[in-house]
Amino acid sequence: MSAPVNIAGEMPEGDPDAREVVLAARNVAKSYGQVHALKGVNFDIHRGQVTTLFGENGAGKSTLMKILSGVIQPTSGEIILDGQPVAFNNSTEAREQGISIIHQELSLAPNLSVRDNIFMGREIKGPTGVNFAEEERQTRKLMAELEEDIDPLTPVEELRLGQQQIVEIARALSVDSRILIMDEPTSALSASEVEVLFKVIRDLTAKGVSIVYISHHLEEALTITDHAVVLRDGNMTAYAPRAEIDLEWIVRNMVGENYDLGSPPDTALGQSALSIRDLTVPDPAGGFNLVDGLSLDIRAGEIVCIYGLMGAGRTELLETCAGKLRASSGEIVLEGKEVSHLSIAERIARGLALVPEDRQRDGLVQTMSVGENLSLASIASFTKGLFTQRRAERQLVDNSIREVTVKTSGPGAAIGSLSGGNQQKVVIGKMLATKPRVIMLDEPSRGIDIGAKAEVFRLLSEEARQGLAVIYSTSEVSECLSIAHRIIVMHKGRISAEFDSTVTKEKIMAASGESVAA
Amino acid sequence: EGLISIIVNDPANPYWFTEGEVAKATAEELGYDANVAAHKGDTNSESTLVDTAITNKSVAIILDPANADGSVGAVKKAVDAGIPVFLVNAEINQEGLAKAQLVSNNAQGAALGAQAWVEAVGDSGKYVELFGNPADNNAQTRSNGYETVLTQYPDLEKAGQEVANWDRTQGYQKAQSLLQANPDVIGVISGNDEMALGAIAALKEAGKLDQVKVGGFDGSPDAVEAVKAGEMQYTVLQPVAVFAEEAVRQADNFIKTGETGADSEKQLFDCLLITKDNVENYTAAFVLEQ
Amino acid sequence: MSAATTTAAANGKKKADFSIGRLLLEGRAFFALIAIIVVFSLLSPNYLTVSNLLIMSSHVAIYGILAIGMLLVILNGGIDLSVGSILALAGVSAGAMMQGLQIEAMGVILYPPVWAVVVLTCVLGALVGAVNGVLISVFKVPAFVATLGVMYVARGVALLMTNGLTYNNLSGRPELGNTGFDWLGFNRIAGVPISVIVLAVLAIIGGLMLSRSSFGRWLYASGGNERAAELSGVPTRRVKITVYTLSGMLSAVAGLVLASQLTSAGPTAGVTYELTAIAAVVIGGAALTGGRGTMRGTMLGAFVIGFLSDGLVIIGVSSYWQTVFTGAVIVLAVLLNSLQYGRGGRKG
Amino acid sequence: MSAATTTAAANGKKKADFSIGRLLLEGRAFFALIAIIVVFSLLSPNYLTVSNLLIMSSHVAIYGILAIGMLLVILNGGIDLSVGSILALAGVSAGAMMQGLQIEAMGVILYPPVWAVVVLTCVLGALVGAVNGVLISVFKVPAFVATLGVMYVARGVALLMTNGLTYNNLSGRPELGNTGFDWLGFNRIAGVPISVIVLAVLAIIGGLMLSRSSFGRWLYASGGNERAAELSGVPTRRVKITVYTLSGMLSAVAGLVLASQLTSAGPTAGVTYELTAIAAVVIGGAALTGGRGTMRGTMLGAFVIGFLSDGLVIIGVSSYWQTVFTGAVIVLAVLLNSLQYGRGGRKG
Ligand SMILES: Nc1ncnc2c1ncn2[C@@H]1O[C@H](COP(=O)(O)OP(=O)(O)OP(=O)(O)O)[C@@H](O)[C@H]1O
Ligand SMILES: Nc1ncnc2c1ncn2[C@@H]1O[C@H](COP(=O)(O)OP(=O)(O)OP(=O)(O)O)[C@@H](O)[C@H]1O
Ligand SMILES: [Mg+2]
Ligand SMILES: [Mg+2]
Repeated sequence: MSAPVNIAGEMPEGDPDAREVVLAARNVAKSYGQVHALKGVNFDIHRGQVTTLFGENGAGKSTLMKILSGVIQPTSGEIILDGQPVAFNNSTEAREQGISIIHQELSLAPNLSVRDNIFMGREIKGPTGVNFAEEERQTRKLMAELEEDIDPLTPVEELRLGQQQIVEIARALSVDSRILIMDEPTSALSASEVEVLFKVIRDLTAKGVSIVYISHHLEEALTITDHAVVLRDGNMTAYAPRAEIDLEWIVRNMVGENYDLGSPPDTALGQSALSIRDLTVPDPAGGFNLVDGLSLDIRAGEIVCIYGLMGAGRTELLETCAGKLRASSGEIVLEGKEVSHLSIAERIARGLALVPEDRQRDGLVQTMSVGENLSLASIASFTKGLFTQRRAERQLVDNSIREVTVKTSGPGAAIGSLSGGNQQKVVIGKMLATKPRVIMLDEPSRGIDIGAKAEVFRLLSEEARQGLAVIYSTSEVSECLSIAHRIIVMHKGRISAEFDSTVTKEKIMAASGESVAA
Repeated sequence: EGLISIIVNDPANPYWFTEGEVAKATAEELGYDANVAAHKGDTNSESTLVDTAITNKSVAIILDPANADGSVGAVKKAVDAGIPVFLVNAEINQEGLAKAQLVSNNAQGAALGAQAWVEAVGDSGKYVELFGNPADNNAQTRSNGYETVLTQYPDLEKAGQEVANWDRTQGYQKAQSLLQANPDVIGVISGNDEMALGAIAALKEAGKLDQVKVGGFDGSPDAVEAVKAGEMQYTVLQPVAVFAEEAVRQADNFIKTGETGADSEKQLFDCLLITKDNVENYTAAFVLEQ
Repeated sequence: MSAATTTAAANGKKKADFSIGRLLLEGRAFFALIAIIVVFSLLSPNYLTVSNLLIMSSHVAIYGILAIGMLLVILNGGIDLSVGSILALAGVSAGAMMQGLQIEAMGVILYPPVWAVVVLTCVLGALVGAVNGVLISVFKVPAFVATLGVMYVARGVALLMTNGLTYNNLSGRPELGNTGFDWLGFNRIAGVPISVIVLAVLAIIGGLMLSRSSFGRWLYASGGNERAAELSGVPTRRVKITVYTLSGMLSAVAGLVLASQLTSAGPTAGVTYELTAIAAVVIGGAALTGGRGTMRGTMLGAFVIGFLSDGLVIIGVSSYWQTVFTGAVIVLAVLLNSLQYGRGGRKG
Repeated sequence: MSAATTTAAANGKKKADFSIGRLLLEGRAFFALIAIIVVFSLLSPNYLTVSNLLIMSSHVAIYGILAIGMLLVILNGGIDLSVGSILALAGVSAGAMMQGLQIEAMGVILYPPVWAVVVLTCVLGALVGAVNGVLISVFKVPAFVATLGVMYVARGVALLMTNGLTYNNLSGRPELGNTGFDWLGFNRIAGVPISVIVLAVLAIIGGLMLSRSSFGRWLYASGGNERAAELSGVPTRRVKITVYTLSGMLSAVAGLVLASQLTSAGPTAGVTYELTAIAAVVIGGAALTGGRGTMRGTMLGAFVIGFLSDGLVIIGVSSYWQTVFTGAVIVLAVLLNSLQYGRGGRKG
């Protein structure tokens, strides 16, 4: 993995040009104990332009951004604002200098309303305490700007993930900042929402605001960027202005080799593995059905991709199959046997496994080691009588680590020490260790870098070759056109179209009810 | 005839249980309604209970005060509301508020007990003392009473004293620790029966009940059983049944005549010694036929 | 994107605008209180009288004041087990000051005036609370443990200060100019006991602070998601120390009120009051996980507990049954609340 | 992907392989215990004797048994305030059975043999615990509140059962064939009190269950992240009900041990023991947020508390200072533990 460093453009060095460069990092390093997240990075933010930061998981992108926005302090190196060295002790100080950030992880208080979240920490004061009316008015204005129909008084916990991300963006916009850092702002947004965001970004840059943009959606990022910087392993490995970069350039610099999400494995499809018939899942709040009379058949060895917009009901469909949610009607038949009445554990035992959407919340037990997480779903297989068998467990864990190629110092390592992609592989490995017949993956590529993504897909297509039926959902069209034999498009709880692997992106997007603007 | 509110400490102790029951029975016999409530040693709940007694328009309050100093306010409140208060079992440090304070003579009882204890244990050796709840005056009074008698025997050495808060479990554990610290003790003198029974359990466990003699205070049924069985040397009976009844009768007198019928506010009731010799006379809880 | 189905501000929890409709919807505690009043009024003619309601309210005052502090702490996602001990410590400290402060070096005895005693006692409570806050926010000791430790230490210190005894004479002496302490516990303004007025004033200030001030929003934010609040520039550590300090100070106020009601101060006062205060807050609909709860709910909770236990005494139920009923009411009230927050609830 | 920098198995917390090195590293509680033993041995020649160590251990047994159940509950991310009350309820129930079960309808009095009394009492404790579990897992009442309510109710029922009084005679009668109850509290096997043996056996079973059985794995997983555990096929609801049931059952065992030590059973036994048990678990390094903690740590924690308080008695420290020291040790021990888990700790 040590490809030659490719420097297409000029690396920022020496004194930044204060007219061009608003904020610059010089030789910034950051260590967490033994972990060197950043190893002396130079980074320039250009006035009124969009600088995009690329890099695989754990490359140090978020760390660099947190340093620039004062959330954490660098171990060494300096930050230069308008040609003057500055030091921020906390994010408030940075904000006072006009630097604001949208964090990668949602940082909202779920119990508070949209208005309160946007203005918490910097209240607008009135004569009798906080001026709620003014705050509400400004919130409404922001929501209108972002073309989102959200009432300012709605508690954030009642919003879906994408809307929460919008709130996060709105909060950053509400500070009239000169420098706006966006760390994966679109990971939960639909294509149309991304379009709106990009429009806002263009407006901002026109007004002279500088933007830093981070995303694992490379193509999307390319449409907006003015400068691209690639981080790798805590070092800056490449820099180029927009004119000189393309997808291939980014990927080459990020992972050192070209990547390919693969193509459908040419296996002979077997018997029907999972068959869903007329499945209906009502919304607990009432009104409509999250899954609405949906039927679907998957055969052994087949890979099916489910594409859809946020809220199309993919998560509900998969969680119902796994047993987490209850269907109001319909059948779920696994290899000829009805499983709707079984518990999650029983379904896993029968060979139906789910890799959940949110790995932090639903996938990993943070207090347990890598090995314990990997073996969690298959405890029964190494339990004899009353006790678990150490050796059998060790073997299972070692096999899993090898099979899904988790990069870790050993099974005893803390789960939090792994990078996002490797954490995702642990979740997948955990479910594969149960020796499933059908595996369902809900957005397996969310938040992981392109290299890890390719590895996950390679793994899935290998498993399919062994006869495993695979269903995965995704919100990125490019991921549909990779290993899937069949592409299902969901819209409002129903299947709105079904394609084979030769379909075009445009057709898929049209079927999902998405406006094909890009 | 009206309601008499009876407020006792904690009916989970047979002593106070009897106090409440006897008072209630007497009041009902005299034609009153009666409520028994418990403050469990907390002056705030005591004050709350007095308030409810006022709300309920009680004609008299029989109160076992929670704290010699802390209960003054509660009594004052009742008196200000025009309700006569009769204190039983424990005193408050102010006279002229309650119509009567009927208490057992703790000092006399302690002296009685200490004498019996010396008789049983002998006049030389090491002993330990279990002390009641220090917030309760009676704990100190009894301890002082023991001290007065036992210091007359120069060869008796007090090797340790522990607070066990009138409680059997604490008495057990503290006694075990005291025995560890002083393996050669020959006697345990206790501020009440519950702690003494705890000490007896500890001695039984250590197999030392033969060497170490235990004396109690209160005259509770459990202790009397232990005296009968020869496990406890003696217990000092507080005539709680007597003064609880007397308090209600004086209240009745006062309601009807404006006089309690007693000479003074403070009335001391002498304690009686229960040993193996007279244990057969113990006919009901806290009642010793003379 | 028409899927934006916003169920509106169903639990608009920080609205100051008072509305009967919302009260009915929101407050199971409100129904519980009504039910309690109705039942006991039927069972005893003495229950529903102005004088009894005032007396009961003055009993509620103690728990209520503690519950205000507890609410702040619980909104922050913490818990404060030390309130009962601080109450006792404050009481005996006030008692000691009323008896005169002996200054060894100068050989004089100072008799501070009552207002000074009150202020010093509140400062003491705030200091002990601040110790809690520092242990929790700076040394990262879990709130349960830190306040448990302080609970023991404060109780022990209170006992040591008085050697287990109770201060009786708190009325001061006219010639020393320090009279007036019992005013707090005994007097009435327009027929309403001072303690009830103190409770009302503190609850209103607290309620306004929660709903109108930036501090209130910081508190809800850091209770809901501490990291997010911190990243948004909320001084979470300061908020945390402040809530424990306020809780300590309010415990001291409760201790002063109690001492003046009883005209005495003992070191064993307030044992297990922390549980009562927590119960009041939780019955009032606050979540122990933080970020959710209102002052109004907490006050209702305190009144539910107070009116229930006094009612049981008034109708003459045995103290054992009182224990059983208290437990059952706590579980029932919270059961209803849990149903309200629904399945999505976080673990508690 | 070479950035996968793993900080190694720093907190290899569930390894059963005993190693002094790890013990030293891991267990601040261990140091605390050593320090306590050394200090008191210097202060009193009677402290470090076999007989005193055994006696102190038999005191620890009560808290220790409660702490085992509490550890399970805390690992699950919950808390159980009802253990002290269940202990009392179990004690008086056993006492009642030893006095004879009156079956009204048939007009007979049954004298169950001691083993039956023990079994029935454990079943009773388990049932009360199961009520906790159902309230918490099915009705989603927060653990703190559910067990607080059950704490009051169980205490009230225990008081009602005996009318407040204590059962004194638990030795049974030879002619009825129900003797042997005091064996539990009085006898010794190879010089070791039965209660200590019971504690050791339960701790070993519990430790094995935690480290070696699938149930243990489920427990750690559902305490660490309940949602993830559920989706991995862990029967989280069953786990939850089971831990509260076990905690109830262990409280009943503690009640039996206490009753047989005292040869009497009273309804006021065990007040505030829940706090001691929680303190033991937390001193032993468990996190109140769930998922972290070991049986060994908990036992060390129980011994720290027990050996400290007995030591203070042996050297004759006043009971007030005992209170102060207990609080200080709780905070100190946990402060060290907090430093161990470091700044990243979640709110507690
Ligand atoms: N608080 C922390 N303590 C220890 N290590 C950390 C901490 N924060 C980040 N790291 C490590 O620093 C490295 C860089 O992390 P960073 O979050 O900056 O990556 P990233 O490029 O943003 O990745 P991603 O694309 O997954 O968001 C990683 O190896 C990570 O494990
Ligand atoms: N038919 C519908 N009408 C209105 N709103 C709907 C409808 N179906 C779903 N929703 C909304 O969308 C949410 C479902 O989102 P869900 O996460 O299941 O979708 P998804 O396709 O998995 O999207 P994601 O990409 O976020 O995983 C529900 O909470 C609901 O509010
Ligand atoms: Mg990142
Ligand atoms: Mg989804």
